[in-house]
Amino acid sequence: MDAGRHIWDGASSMKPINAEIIEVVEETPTIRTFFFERSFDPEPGQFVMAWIRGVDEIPMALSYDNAITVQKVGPATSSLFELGSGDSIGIRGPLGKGFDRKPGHILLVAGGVGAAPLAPLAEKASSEGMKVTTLIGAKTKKELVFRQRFEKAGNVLIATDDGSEGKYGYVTQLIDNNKDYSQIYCCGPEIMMKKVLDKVPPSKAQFSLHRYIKCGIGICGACCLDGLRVCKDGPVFSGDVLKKSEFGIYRRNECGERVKV
Amino acid sequence: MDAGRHIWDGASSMKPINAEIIEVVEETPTIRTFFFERSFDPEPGQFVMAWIRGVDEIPMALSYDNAITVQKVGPATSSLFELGSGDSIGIRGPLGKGFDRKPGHILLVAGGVGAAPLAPLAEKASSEGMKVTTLIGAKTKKELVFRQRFEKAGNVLIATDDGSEGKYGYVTQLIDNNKDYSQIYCCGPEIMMKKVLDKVPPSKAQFSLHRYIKCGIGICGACCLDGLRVCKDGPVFSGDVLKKSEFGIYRRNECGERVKV
Amino acid sequence: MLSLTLTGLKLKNPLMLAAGIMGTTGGSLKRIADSGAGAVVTKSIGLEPKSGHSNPSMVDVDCGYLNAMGLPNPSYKNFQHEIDTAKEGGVPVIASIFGGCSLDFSQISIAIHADAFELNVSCPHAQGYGAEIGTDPILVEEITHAVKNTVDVPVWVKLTPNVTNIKSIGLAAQRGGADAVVAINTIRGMAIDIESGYPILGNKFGGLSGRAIKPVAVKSVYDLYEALDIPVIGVGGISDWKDAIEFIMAGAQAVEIGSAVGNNINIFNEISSGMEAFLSEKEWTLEDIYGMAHQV
Amino acid sequence: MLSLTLTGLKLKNPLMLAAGIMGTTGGSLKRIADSGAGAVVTKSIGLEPKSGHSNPSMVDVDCGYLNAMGLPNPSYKNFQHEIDTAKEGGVPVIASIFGGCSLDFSQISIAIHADAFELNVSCPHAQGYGAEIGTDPILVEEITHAVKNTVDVPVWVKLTPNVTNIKSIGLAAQRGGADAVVAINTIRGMAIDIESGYPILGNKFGGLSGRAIKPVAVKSVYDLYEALDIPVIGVGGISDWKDAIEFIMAGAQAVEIGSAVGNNINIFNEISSGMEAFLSEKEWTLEDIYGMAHQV
Ligand SMILES: Cc1cc2nc3c(=O)[nH]c(=O)nc-3n(C[C@H](O)[C@H](O)[C@H](O)COP(=O)(O)OP(=O)(O)OC[C@H]3O[C@@H](n4cnc5c(N)ncnc54)[C@H](O)[C@@H]3O)c2cc1C
Ligand SMILES: Cc1cc2nc3c(=O)[nH]c(=O)nc-3n(C[C@H](O)[C@H](O)[C@H](O)COP(=O)(O)OP(=O)(O)OC[C@H]3O[C@@H](n4cnc5c(N)ncnc54)[C@H](O)[C@@H]3O)c2cc1C
Ligand SMILES: Cc1cc2nc3c(=O)[nH]c(=O)nc-3n(C[C@H](O)[C@H](O)[C@H](O)COP(=O)(O)O)c2cc1C
Ligand SMILES: Cc1cc2nc3c(=O)[nH]c(=O)nc-3n(C[C@H](O)[C@H](O)[C@H](O)COP(=O)(O)O)c2cc1C
Ligand code: FES
Ligand code: FES
Repeated sequence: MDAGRHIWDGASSMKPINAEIIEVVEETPTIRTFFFERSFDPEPGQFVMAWIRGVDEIPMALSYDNAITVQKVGPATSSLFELGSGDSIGIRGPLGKGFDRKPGHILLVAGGVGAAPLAPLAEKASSEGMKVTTLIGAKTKKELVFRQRFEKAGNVLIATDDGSEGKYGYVTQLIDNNKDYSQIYCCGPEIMMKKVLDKVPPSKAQFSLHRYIKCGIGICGACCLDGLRVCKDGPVFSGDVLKKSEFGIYRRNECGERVKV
Repeated sequence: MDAGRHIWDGASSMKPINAEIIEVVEETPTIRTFFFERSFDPEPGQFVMAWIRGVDEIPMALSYDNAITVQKVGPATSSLFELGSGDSIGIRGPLGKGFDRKPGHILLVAGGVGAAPLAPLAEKASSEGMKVTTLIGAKTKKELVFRQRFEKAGNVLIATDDGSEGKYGYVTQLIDNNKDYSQIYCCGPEIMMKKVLDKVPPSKAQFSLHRYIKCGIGICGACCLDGLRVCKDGPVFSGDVLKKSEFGIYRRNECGERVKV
Repeated sequence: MLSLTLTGLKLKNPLMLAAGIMGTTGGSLKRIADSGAGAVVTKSIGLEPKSGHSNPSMVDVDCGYLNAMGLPNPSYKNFQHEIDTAKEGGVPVIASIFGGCSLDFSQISIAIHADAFELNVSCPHAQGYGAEIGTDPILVEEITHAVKNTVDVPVWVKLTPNVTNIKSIGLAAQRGGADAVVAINTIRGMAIDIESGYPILGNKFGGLSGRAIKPVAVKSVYDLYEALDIPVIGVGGISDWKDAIEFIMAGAQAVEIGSAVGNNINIFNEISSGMEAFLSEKEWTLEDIYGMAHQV
Repeated sequence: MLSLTLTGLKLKNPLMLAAGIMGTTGGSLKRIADSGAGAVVTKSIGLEPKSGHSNPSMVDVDCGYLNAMGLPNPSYKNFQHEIDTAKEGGVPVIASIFGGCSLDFSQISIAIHADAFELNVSCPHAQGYGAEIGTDPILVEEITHAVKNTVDVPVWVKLTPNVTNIKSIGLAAQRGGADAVVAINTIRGMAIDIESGYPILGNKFGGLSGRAIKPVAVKSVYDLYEALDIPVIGVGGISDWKDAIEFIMAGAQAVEIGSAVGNNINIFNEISSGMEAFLSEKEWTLEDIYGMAHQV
């Protein structure tokens, strides 16, 4: 059915692909995973632009080869929550650069829905024979995401803001400075990631960032953090790079204005 | 130096390529061969569009992997004759479909500069172990083209209009109907090719045609012979196909008007 | 399932050969008809035989072609028998015609018998013809009117995208009585040979066609669909069935295919089976998707 | 060997970052300056903070991109420090600005310090801005004049190709006192998602950029070079050194690069070394090839 296409089609053209939802899993009261009928073959940490037709197109980490895990926060995510099996959305991606996997004993630090890109990393790393320790933080017990996936991949420690599970307090408090991890991987609210950055050796840590994304392909500059494009050079950056940047200090809103983090 | 090009470049884009002339050989008083510094890897019978900048772009068979052999007949060919080693022209190609090589004992029938696409065919066929017999026709002895190339490849018979070499008369008169050639290949003035077609089993004969070429890539339709595009479906056609066509009866001028052959 | 009635003409599918593509000889038009086109449009035909611009007259640029053929044609006086031969293909044959003023257009259209006329007021590289008049709404209306008064078959007007506002030209054609508009002709463009500095085309500049122009054509169709009451026929960069669907969703009742025919003479058959498979899978009809982009 | 003086600005090479590409933050502009650009142009800046059109705001089509960003920008009130940061890159920083009338343009240009201004009267998808005024020669002249009266640095006017005659708009800019024109902004276009019928862009249509539009841009530059006395700056589809050479031969004194930066942030260095190698091999200077296509 594709006859007549020229040699330049395919790889170079990246219109949204139609992705049919085959299953929706409720992970927490505010977070759902949407499974699609097709795999996107991502590297852990890569994301897609999810187009809810007629509404908006928003960035989402791939939490499985064929799924995104979404927290309901506003118009686009709410519209997504109205969709179920048989519905479809448009997907551009996978986009950006994922986590750089280093051998050894790795530490994952997940805050809230920040677990989404980390869970496939945990699975991949453990299947490659690496030792994986995960620290999961959430507001409350019910909001813990992917606990079982992390447990299967290794050791898990938990912190909740209300103490309903694990340690009472922030996930950053679980970081054990005496352990010599080969690499630390982190995703969560920027404030939390900044705290992690301040606590660990920056050259050994990688952070998956959130910035306002428009084009998603490194052209428009909307997502820039100093000169770095979150959509293309990231979303994963090394702590070294972030240390000297505006990370944790301010971000840009849709207009490009600086906003305090 | 080509960085930044996308995946679709290369194969699909066919702007004229700059071809520097490295040698000009005078084959006859009116015919010269222009050798280029680059090979075009043609199948025997394929042609190129030769752009003499500021003048015209004209079709020319490739007489070697890296050469065209040109008869001076009008403005474009005359301008070409003013060029020498170090000059360059633009080349699009190789274009079209060349000769379909069949095993066995083959007969080539060359009229005048029609020898151009046949000489590489003779060489290729003989190198592949086929037996090659060539009939060469020309106005006069001095106008015989590529005699030595054909002799190296096999047996050669000659006819000249003025009897200055070989048989006195037309090359068509040399065709020996008793011989059972596996395939007959012919290029020359259309009138002569028509005579050949009338004399041989059409299904065993292939003819390289001349028609007015504009786009050279099968789009504009300027070169059509009935529904066949000489530039894309040809320039080589089987006698079968030509038998039922306007071949030998009329051709089209630059305006698309029918003109008697 | 792809059949339709377009300005009164019955077509087995909405896929037509565009003007100027293998359209000079009856034999080549018939060949395209035989390979699945719903209708064929001839090369644009004028008053007098014309040999066109000097070569190079076409060049393959990234993602498309530039051409400056210069409207070579044998004139309407030598063209009826080509149309008659084309008719043997069993599909409607539309005569594309051009001229310098409404009198030229009437003179040609009165002498030619075809299933419909397509008025080329949009060729971007022919001095005094085509886009030189097609950018002027008054001329477009006048010429359309003149041909409508002359013939009793449908009259389509082919528009140039090289204007500030294509809707105003489409509206002029509609006022003149056009039965449909066709959008778009090529976009003016140019390529230079960096080895020598020469513009590559003999005419120096020409018209861009092929995949490169598809988004521009889709937008033109979309705009014209909103502005006009008469059907819009889409053309520009179609090279597979998805492209054809996209144009119909934008508001084209049918489409024409040009450049992509060069590398794939069987494209009409391929696109129609692709469209059929898609429509069955979606359980949609041609009517369902017509103008769909305006309804969502 | 690639250095030049462009409207009084000294550039180490004729390769500049186009407006709207990584141009919202000082840091990203500096990054491009550090990777070899001769100058950088900022995102177009307006009167008030603007969040732009809703997403999808960019889509990769065959051979190019469609975008409808909708001129998101933090407004001129929040932009000087970005320019100041960009200046650390050591190359001229040109402020692209937009507005709805000449007063807007003056108000912004008076408040901003930059090495030059580029007036965006050509964005094809922002209601009341950009091409909505850039198709009207009277407005273009008036706006140019107003900014020229306000600032004492060079003023460039960026033109839209979505007009019947780009020369008349270029002439209007020249009459208004422009020091140079920049051609071209994007070409209006559209893409539709055939799975749903939805126009893909949040704004429904947008502007086509990238390789697809190169022949159109080259032709615009060629025409403007013939019509104007002021320099022409070329932009549209440049993605390698050959493209840059082609534009300069067409008559561009310098070029801007947009879409191609996305996949190759090092493109400025690569193009300048490619150009240098080509010019040495040919024993040509930049001056030799400037406008060459008009001399052959
Ligand atoms: C690389 C990346 C990966 C992400 N992965 C996930 C994930 O796996 N799961 C998840 O639940 N969320 C993820 N997000 C965040 C998600 O994109 C936002 O929650 C979503 O866009 C909110 O849209 P809304 O319309 O529902 O809310 P709104 O009310 O529009 O916005 C809520 C918040 O989301 C931000 N936002 C809105 N649009 C965008 C946009 N285009 N780009 C970036 N941020 C935006 C707003 O700035 C605001 O802070 C990711 C963001 C990025 C940049
Ligand atoms: C497929 C093909 C292969 C050819 N191979 C050779 C070859 O190997 N050697 C050779 O000497 N000649 C060859 N020719 C013929 C050659 O193209 C013409 O001799 C040449 O175009 C004459 O150009 P001119 O300006 O010198 O003469 P003109 O005075 O312009 O024309 C002389 C004759 O050449 C024809 N001609 C002119 N332009 C074209 C054109 N664009 N396409 C086709 N014919 C044209 C004219 O119709 C006329 O019959 C070939 C032609 C074709 C179609
Ligand atoms: C070689 C060539 C010749 C053309 N000749 C004509 C013509 O004679 N009349 C006309 O109206 N359009 C002519 N066109 C324009 C096409 O009909 C069509 O509008 C344009 O090429 C866009 O469609 P495409 O991208 O499918 O080629 C020509 C196009 C090409 C490529
Ligand atoms: C994402 C994007 C945003 C743009 N924003 C602007 C802008 O703010 N102001 C402007 O004058 N041009 C803008 N343009 C147009 C470019 O500057 C340039 O004229 C056009 O993209 C053609 O060049 P290219 O093919 O190299 O991208 C934008 C283009 C793109 C792709
Ligand atoms: S969102 Fe456009 S560059 Fe990242
Ligand atoms: S010359 Fe154009 S189709 Fe053959």
